[in-house]
Amino acid sequence: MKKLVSLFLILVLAFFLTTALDQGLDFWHSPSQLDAFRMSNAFVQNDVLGEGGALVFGESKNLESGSANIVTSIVVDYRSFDTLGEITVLFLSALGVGLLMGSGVRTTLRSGFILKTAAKMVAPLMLLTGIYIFTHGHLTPGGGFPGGSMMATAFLLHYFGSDTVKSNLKPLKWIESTAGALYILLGLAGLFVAGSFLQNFLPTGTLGHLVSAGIIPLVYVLVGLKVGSEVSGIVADFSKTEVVS
Amino acid sequence: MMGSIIWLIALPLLAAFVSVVAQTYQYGLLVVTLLMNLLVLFAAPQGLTIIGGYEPPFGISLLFDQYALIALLLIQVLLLLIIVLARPLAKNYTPVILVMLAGLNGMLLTNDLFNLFVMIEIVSIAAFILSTANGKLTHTFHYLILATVSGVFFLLGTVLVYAYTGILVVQGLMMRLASLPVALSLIPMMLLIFGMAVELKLVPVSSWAKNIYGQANLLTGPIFAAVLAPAFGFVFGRMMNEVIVLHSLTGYTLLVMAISTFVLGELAAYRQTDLLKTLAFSSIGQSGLAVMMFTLGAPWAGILLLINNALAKSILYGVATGVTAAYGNASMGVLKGVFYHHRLLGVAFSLASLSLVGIPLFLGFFAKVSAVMAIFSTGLIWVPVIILLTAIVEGAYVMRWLLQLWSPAFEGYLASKKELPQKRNVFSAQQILVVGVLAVILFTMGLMPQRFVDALQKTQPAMAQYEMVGQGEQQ
Amino acid sequence: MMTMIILFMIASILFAYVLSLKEPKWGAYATLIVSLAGLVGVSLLRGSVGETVSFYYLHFTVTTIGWYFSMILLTVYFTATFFHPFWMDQLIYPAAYNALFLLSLAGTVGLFFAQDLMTLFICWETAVWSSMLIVQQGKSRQAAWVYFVMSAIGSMATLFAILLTIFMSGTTMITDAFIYFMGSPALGGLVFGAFILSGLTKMGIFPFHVWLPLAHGSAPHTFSPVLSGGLVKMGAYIAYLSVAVFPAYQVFGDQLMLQGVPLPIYALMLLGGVSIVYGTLRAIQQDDAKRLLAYSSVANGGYILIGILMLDQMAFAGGLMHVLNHAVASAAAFLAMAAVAKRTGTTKMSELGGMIHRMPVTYVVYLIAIISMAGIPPMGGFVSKWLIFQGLSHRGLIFLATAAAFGSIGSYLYVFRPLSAVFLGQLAPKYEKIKEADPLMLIGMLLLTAMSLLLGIVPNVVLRTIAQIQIELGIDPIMIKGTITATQNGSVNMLSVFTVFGFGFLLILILFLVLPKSRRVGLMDTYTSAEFIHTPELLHYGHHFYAPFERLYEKWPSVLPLYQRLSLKLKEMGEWAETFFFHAEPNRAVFWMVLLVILITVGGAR
Amino acid sequence: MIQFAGIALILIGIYGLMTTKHMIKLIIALNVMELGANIFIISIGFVAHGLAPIYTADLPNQAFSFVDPLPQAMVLTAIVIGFGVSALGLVVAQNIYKKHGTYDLSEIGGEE
Repeated sequence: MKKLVSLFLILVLAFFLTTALDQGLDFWHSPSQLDAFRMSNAFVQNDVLGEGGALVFGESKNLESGSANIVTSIVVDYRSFDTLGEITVLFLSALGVGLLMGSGVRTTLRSGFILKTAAKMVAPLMLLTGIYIFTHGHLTPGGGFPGGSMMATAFLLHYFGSDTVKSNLKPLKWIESTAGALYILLGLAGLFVAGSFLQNFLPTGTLGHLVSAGIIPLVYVLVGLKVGSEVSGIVADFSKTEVVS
Repeated sequence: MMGSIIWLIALPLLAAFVSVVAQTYQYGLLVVTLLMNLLVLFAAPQGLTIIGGYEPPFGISLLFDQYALIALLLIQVLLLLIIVLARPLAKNYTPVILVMLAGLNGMLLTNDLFNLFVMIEIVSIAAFILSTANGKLTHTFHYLILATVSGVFFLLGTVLVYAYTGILVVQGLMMRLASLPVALSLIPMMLLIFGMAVELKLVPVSSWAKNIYGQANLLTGPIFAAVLAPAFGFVFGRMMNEVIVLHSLTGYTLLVMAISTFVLGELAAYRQTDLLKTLAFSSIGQSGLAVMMFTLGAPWAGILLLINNALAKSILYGVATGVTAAYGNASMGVLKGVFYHHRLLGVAFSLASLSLVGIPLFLGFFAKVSAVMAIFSTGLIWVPVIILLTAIVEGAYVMRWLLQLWSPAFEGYLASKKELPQKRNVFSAQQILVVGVLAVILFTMGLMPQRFVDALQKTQPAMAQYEMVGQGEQQ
Repeated sequence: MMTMIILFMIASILFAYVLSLKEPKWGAYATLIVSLAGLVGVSLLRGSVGETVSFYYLHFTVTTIGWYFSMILLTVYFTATFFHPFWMDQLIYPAAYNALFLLSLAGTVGLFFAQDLMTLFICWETAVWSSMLIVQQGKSRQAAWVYFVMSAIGSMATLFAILLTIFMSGTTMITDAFIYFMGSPALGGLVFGAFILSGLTKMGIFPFHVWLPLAHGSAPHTFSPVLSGGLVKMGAYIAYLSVAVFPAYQVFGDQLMLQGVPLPIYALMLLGGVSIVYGTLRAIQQDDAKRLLAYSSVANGGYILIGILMLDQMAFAGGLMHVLNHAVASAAAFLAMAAVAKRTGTTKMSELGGMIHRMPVTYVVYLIAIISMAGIPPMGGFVSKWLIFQGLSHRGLIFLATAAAFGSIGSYLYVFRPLSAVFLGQLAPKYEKIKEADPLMLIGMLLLTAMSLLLGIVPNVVLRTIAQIQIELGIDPIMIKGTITATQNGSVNMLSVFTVFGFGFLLILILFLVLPKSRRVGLMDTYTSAEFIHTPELLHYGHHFYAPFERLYEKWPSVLPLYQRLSLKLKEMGEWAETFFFHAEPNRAVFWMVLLVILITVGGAR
Repeated sequence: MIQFAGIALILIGIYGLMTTKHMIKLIIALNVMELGANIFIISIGFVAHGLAPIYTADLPNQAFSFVDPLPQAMVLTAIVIGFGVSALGLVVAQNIYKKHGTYDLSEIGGEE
């Protein structure tokens, strides 16, 4: 009965919600161009401050954000404050998991031969890929979050695959803490050097080069490290007690 | 530089990240951070602070005006006093409280809708974690599910606002939204309202508050009722002033939700026999009243109500949870006559209850009067009738508790025949001092409404013009 | 002068509190001195009518009526303080009692001198909550709670009226603000009804009387006189404001007129009449002397309300004078009961008897008080009731006059009961050893007795002030000339009445002294055919005093159950709300949210 | 068109939230709802024949039409927040399970 009522309500909602939203978003005809009134236009053109001219990959220099990946330039430069909030959420949830799992007993999962061997071989590669992804976050798809998660996976593979590495997660905490603090300090450096918090105060170089985009790569490295250590911490905390299901 | 308002967010976050590894100094770090924040609040100039070097429509900025100042001041002071009050408990949750502080400050300062969403989520998650301190995880889970659902609603609303207007900046967003056709702005506005409804404890979705507030301890009770509740109230006030365009449909729905929250919350509080539960429902009701004020375009009355409620509830919850912890139970039978042993706490509790009910000579009275006066100017004469009728119910249950808590004597007998609970140790001298300071603050504010009113009235120019229910349709 | 009084009050409240913390008795004496000082200070204000003073956000002004009322209140408070030193050991929180006592005093005095509506309400509520916290220190928490809730019903209605008035008229000054409603009868009717409600609840007008017996009956014995003689009179002041300052007769000018009284006011008067009848009938039934006196306060509140609402030459003067007469008489009666309770520990009439042998002065105090209360010449109560009656019959308000007459006669029944049950008859053995009340208490009581007598002999002292109030209001003043009080129907010279009664009394006294004395028989001096008497009280003739009437009350309707049912209903609604909206289950909350979302989307698609 | 997928997922999630009492399923429903929201957000920035907003050697300047990058940035944040909440929710559920031995909220009843 409850399910039927719910289903009915959902169907009603589906009908009316789609109709209501369809009026403004036009589900059937996507626009062929970015709407002119959206502020993203300025982001795409790297022209928020109104100084830039034409933008050419590999040639334009000293753009305001200087990242070839526009999503990255939004995430780490234009709206870097959101990202700070985002890693704070992650930090918080790692804290919460740690607090709630604090009383648990850490159990070592018994790992088989395949896991052990594969972990030894694959984990370094994954780690490397992760690092690659977040260092190239301003040029290619990806960035700190996927890179960090990848690192975390590598760490976990290593963690599960080896009997010798035991429960010492202290370094993770240190990395997490230091990376977070450095992010804020970087932001504060922007405040002192360039006048506003989290401002990109380093020269942004040439669009498309690895060493470009000012603090963006630095921030992404920090984010990557932080996310990596936090996600590892969360999953490691989860494995503290045996989950019976 | 040093006086930039950004420190209010950067400092707690930095402290939080550091505190994870410096566990011995955690608590000191928290206190120092709060003190520094207070300094920053007084040093920072008012105005727009940009982040990342990009001007408002594009970058994120912080809006620090009189309104934000009041909210921030209230929250820093209360949080400082609460962590001193609940020191042993606060020690375990220091990083969480620090992050929550950053989130609260960010939530009240931010001038960007999406950033607001992020900050709300930070505060919500911190609140989930803090609520586990009650030791009742099913309630935390309940809260978590509801808050997250509403978070998703808020996110969708934000995104739709972006889709329709192309910007996310809070200040002045209302102008853009009001120029949209009703059919377009209705859904995002509805989503934004429901996105805040859970944290505001509005009626159909306030069920979580019953247990989270009703089984609180010395740390969570005051923090939820006196820090988180007013913070979300203030954010809602900002949203009502700058973002949300009310159509008659959303407006009346919101109004009905707010009124029913107030009425049903107080009615449910009336029947409780558990002190903490009573206070929980009272918090729900009061939140409804504040929301009603913001909805009816009387932010000024809403602010007063929020401040009064925050101060009163910090004392009420501080004393109630302390006494409950000491005597083992919050029921009327156990706590009868308990203030016979704890007179100072009793006096503070009485002051707070009288102010909460809105009895003259206390701050709550001026809050109630300004609320009713504000509603008169909207022309809805029946709303004050509801408010005042409900105020009778509210006064009735608060007074019942007050009388029971003070009087150890048997019913029908004079004082000489009394049954006293055995005296237990509730608070240390330092904690009593904190409660006393809170009571003095509340009392002084009530004594000098004039000056207080003058200070608050400066908030008026900074706020946009009042928007009435149904305003959105006039365009 | 006023500023000094206000500052003095605030300082003395703190002083009394601190002093009582040190030693409750000193604090009690402090309240005595402070209230005396307040009495003297306010009496000096008589000459400075029109003087205004602003104290922070409170604004006060001296008016004749305010002066009159606050003198009454201060007298009652002052005489009650004579009892304080002896009761400190019976209180849980003596320091709080003393401080709150003075705070409620300050609140009431402030109320009468309030110049603007906000000050009025603030002082009102201050007096209410401080007195509520005092009542709590008596026998019953429930009583204090009922007192607060009933007061809250009235105050919230009044607050609504006050705020609406301020909002509509744009001014807070009482005299200016109410004039606004001359032009808008509909709104004026609403404001009038809401404003006077607090007066009705405070005076204990039917159906708001439920708190009186409870609160009066279980308040600390020293505070019951203040409640009945003092705080209840605040309601009279509100009634005065809402009919004399609020242009009620003009606002209701186009309503149906009944003998020159507009229907809404007439309805209120009828409520007053019901209160007289109801209060009288219920008072007859009571066993507890304090509850009995409380019901008599209900009845007398009816007289006062009717008198004030008439707003004419005679009944209005009578109503205002009855405020004073009843305050003095009722305070004296309650104080006498307190003195008895101090010695015996009870106020139940069935447990007492024969107190005249041990406490003769208290007996005289009580006797004079009830004579005044019942309106028998030559005491003050007679003059005021007579004036009210004159006014009613002159207007031709026959129902109300009947009710008033009924109340007068009924009051003989109820005031006589405590007299005979408590003071007359045989003394119970356990009270053989008790002594007369302490001299300090006697001073307080005798002051009131003297006032009652004086008011009866020379009522014109007071009526002169009332005449001035009437002149200020622009109505014909009561006619007074020397010792003659005149109305359109006739005149009375209370001095000659007193002389006649005095001669009569002397005659009876002589007869009493000359004629042979009757033999005194002890209570236990009786034949019980070998039965041992366990409960001597049963032998006292005060036991089951009105047994024949008791049957009449068996099916008597009571109002209290209605309120209890209302409270229960509220709790049921709370429970209902809790199950529906506050049920701890995520699914349900999400369901509600979805329902509302559907509501809005469907409404928007329309 | 892709909006439909988002809305459908949101509604499926809500349906789950309205019907199930199993804590893990509730979290899954929440995740489905969040996923739907994320898809919906991405769809806001959709441009017909639009490309990923990254300048590369093949796409050297802004002549090409990119999709809106801002929703993508927002989704990034939303995903991480969703992850954080889910982790917390799961750990809470697990702790409840440890205490009560069941994941079903109706079996636990009102924990007073």
